Amino acid sequence: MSILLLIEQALNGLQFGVMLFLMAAGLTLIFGVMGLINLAHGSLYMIGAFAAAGVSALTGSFLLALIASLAAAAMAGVFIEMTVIRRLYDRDHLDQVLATFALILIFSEGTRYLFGSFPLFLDKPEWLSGTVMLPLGIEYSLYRLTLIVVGLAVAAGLFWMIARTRVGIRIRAGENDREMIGALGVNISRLYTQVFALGAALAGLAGALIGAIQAVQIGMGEPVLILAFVVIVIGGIGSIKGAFIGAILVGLTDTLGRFLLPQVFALFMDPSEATSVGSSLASMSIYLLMAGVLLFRPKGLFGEA
Amino acid sequence: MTDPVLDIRGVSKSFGGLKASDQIDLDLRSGEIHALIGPNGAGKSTLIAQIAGALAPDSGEVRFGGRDVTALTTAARARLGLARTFQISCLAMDCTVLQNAMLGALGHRGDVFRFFRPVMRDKDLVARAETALEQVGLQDFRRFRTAELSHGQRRQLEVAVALTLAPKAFVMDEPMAGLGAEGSRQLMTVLDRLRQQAPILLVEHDMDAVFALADRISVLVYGRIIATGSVAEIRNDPAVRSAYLGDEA
Amino acid sequence: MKRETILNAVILLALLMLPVWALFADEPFLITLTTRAVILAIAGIGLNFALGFGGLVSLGHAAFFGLGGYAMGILAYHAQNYTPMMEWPLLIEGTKSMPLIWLVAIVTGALAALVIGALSLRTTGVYFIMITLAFGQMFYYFAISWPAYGGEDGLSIYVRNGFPGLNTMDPIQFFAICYVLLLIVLFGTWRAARSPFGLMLGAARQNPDRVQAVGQVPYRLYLTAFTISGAITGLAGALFADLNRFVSPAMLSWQTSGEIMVFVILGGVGRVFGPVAGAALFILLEHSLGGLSEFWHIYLGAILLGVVLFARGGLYGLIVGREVAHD
Amino acid sequence: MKLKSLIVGASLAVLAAGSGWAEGVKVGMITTLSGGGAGLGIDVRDGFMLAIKQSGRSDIEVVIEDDQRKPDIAVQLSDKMIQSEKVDVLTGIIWSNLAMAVVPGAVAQGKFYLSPNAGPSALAGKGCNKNYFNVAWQNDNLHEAAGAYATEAGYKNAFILAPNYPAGKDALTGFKRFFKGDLAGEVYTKLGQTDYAAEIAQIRASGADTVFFFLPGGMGISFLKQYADSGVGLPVVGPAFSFDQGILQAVGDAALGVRNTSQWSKDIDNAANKAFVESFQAEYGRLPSLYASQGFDTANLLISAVEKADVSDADAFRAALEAADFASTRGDFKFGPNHHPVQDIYVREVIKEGDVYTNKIVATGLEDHADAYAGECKM
Repeated sequence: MSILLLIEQALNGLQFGVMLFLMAAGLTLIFGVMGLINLAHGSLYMIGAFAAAGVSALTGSFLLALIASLAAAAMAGVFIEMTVIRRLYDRDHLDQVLATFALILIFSEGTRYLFGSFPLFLDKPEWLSGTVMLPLGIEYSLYRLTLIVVGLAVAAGLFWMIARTRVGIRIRAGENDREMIGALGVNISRLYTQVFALGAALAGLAGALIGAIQAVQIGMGEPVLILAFVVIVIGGIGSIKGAFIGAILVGLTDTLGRFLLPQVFALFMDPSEATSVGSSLASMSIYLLMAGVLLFRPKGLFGEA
Repeated sequence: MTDPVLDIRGVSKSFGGLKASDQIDLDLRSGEIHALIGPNGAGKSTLIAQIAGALAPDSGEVRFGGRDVTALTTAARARLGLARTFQISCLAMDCTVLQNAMLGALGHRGDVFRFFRPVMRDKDLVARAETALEQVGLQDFRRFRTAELSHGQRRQLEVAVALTLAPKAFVMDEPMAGLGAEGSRQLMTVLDRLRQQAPILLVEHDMDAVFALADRISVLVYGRIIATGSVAEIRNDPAVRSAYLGDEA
Repeated sequence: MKRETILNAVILLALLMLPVWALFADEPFLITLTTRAVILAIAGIGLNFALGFGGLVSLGHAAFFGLGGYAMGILAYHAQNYTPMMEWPLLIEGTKSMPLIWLVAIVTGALAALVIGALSLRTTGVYFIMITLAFGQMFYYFAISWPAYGGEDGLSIYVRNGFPGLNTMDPIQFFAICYVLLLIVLFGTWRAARSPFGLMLGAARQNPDRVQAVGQVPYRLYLTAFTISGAITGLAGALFADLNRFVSPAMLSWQTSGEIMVFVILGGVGRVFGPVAGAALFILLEHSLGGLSEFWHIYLGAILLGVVLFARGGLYGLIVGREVAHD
Repeated sequence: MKLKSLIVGASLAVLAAGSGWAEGVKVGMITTLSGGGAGLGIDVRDGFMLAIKQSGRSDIEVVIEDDQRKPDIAVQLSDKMIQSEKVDVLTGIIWSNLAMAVVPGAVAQGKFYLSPNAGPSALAGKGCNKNYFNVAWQNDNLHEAAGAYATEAGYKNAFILAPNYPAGKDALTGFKRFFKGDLAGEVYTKLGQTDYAAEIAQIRASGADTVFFFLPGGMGISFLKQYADSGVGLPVVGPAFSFDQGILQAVGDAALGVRNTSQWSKDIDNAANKAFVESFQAEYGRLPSLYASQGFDTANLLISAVEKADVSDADAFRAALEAADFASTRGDFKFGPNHHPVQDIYVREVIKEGDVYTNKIVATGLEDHADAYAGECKM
């Protein structure tokens, strides 16, 4: 194993991590501000990917597809916030889990009703295809590199928005003290809808970006959803910074685990057996990471103790 | 004079730069009601939390019944006989009044991990709970759901639960808060009798109640005890007058 | 109080009469379907012990359900192939005897719940939900990739395990076994809910500070409840595997956890009989909606959403109302 | 909307068949019609029902139920079909794990089972049964053909990957059984994995000269898109599952030129196949897939047996099935001693016909190929 391969794998982990962050940021914001645990976040990711695939098929433009994904997911977000989610804010987590579980069923089968049972086609644009040469002679996919850059840019934008803008101040106020934002004369229910739409749009964007290099199909959201939950729990629920660190940690652990664990086992086992055992352990690695973090920090890395 | 039941020695606790408790010495002797007063933000709740075991002090020790309990949990202190009532009613709201009282009796008796015998048929527990309810005058409400009780009745129930623990000392955090005149009067009668059973450390805002009930008063301001003494001594203490009663007088 | 008792009786009677009628009407599948409802009800009762009585929202109960299933699968697999499970340090043989399998499933479920609970109960709220989910996922992926017992293909047991004096392959006899077990579990749970432990656990759910103030430790109460919950769910898993004569990692998936939770909610959280009503209702819905349309999950989702939003307390809450006092 | 009319069509066919039913045969079809993977079940069902409809027989009644891809639901449905619907023949299951849950119990109760897709090794070897017929393939077959093709094409150093579950392990074992070169790497991925960056980086670094993969469903789509994007560019070989009609359109250009192995292709030159492809397109408005052809063949096998024998005479009916006297879309078709197909397996290449991605046959991978487990089967 060369050091270059290790660096390339670390880049892959980073790319996976920043995309997870787009999902996790919305989840953690929604939890931080509204105290809501939203299982249907994965469905918004799926909606983003399907909208992008649909618009891309019609217009052939990837940028339009991305805009469509943002718009469709945000609209779906606003719609469910105003019809369903809003009624759940003052409920306990159990009700929230169940209601949003129900939303998953509705969204998944509804999408299947509209788009059929077969996966859809969505491809990255011509101008983002191919590979680039990075320093040290690493040949790396241009699209994945773009994902890293876009992901980091969105993360930076989000941090800036929360630290500097008026909406950001309200969001932070909402996290600390719900009565206070009411006292500040902020229209709480509008703020909540906005935050939800923002989270939904981020999930939709992630769905479209990832959809270009993965299968756009029913049920694509749930595996990502579970990973995103692992991310925000590791980072500390409600903390954007935690979500970012958690996402990178999970991305690296998963990618490097898949890569390194079989090789570690191969040192003292038959190769075929080692691949099998190593990859079994790798598929559990992020859950082990999460359990480990929670045992030492029951509120996550950046959660309020 | 006998050893104090509860003895707080040099307890300090800071949050960041804020000294919530600053070298606090306080004791509670048998047969007395010792009132702890002070303006909002003086650190009363922090002190109560440290006495009850919900917060660990940075330094100093809490002694109870002649033994150092600083390292013990809330539950362990409760089992030793330190009964606490809460500032905001802390009851199982979906249970009946009787069941809440039985919780105390059961917790005190200790045989919680029994899964088969219906608890309501446990005559001993029911009797203990009913005695306590009678003491606070809630015997007619035993079958009510706790959530249906009035604010004042919940305060009384808090005291009743504390009673079932057969405590050696009470720590009561603003039991009169939010009670009307009638409610306060009722509860005062109860507390007045109670001090014979076990001494009470009473944190209270209601000055009339404090002056009527307390044998001794300590005044807490900015995390420090600025005075301790009888009702008369405190009324006339110039430091107290300026720091605390000043704005009332 | 009265109405709840009547509803309990109606549900139990309906669950009993349906298969009996089916026996005479020669509709054996109806018996199988009812048996399924009965077994899922036991799983729901298991979860309800933690969720309803202890307020512990576990999204990882599929782990105990699946472990119970695998306890049955592995024991029967070895008995079926005449291979010992373990030869060293002590010889352990497989078995086809139901009571023995149940015992193993209960113990396995309890032990797993004890360990998972001991770790997970250090956290609360959403963290607890998620860490239980994570433990469930670990078991799931382990089962899929562990080749010894079939991995994702699962294990098929060709003949249902035996119970002394009964022919378990006969649907009505197997139903009788499950129904009696349901009654036992219900009775045990009903007593436990009214026991000293039940009282203290209920208080710990509503107000942990109160429990500490009376000298008890909530953590121990929660852990005990979680362990009992795991044991009951494990038993249900063994029965479920026996009903299907098959066990696979699907039993361990997080959707299974979600479904068990749905039974509890449909019926009514914290009601002893709630999960029984919920499981029966779920099977009924699955069966009637499934025939309605290929997209029946939409309707299921809508109904579930309706229950959560507008009918808090589930079926029991709807019919019985909010009466609680039970002395 | 399109789907809906299609369902109506299918149920009409059922009704039409049911009305005249006298002493015919009742078939229970358990297949995946909802949730992820529904596309495969729908294809099998449509292929099957097309054959029934074309036969014009009124003595075959088909009951169709959705297993949601859940083993316990599949078992429940099979109980229902056997106990309540009293079917004679079961069919339809797509996935090996569901087949393992249903088949042993069903055949133990004396029912016939015709598998239109899954062929787990346990049912081909020690667990074979006289009432179990596989009309598709034993799971290893296509992978074996891929191995044989890779050897023939002169590849010396293959990188192979599959998900970490039994079918994935069978796939790699099957490939290795017929591949004579070396392995540059062998990787098991997580079932349902969506990101393959780590694996692709390993492929790039491995020095392999070809890549074999078995990643069914969405996993294959994801892998191919990412592989094409990575610029690794080594030739890829795989079984037909990731290159089939249903999902090729979702993969797009990334699949072009890939060699894949299949026992069926829409350009197999025989009358039955031509008629099938044409009529399927006419009926459902899309090109048939591998799965549709398997459903179609399964139904025709059944019809051929019904024509010869009465299902109540199990031995005669079984003999009629064994004869496999029907015009298969694959050309020659016969059963081996373990009731699994002995058939040619082709190598196809992904091409673009106008706007549609599809396959054409470029070689024959293995001729008259049987499976490796037949010897273990004692019927």
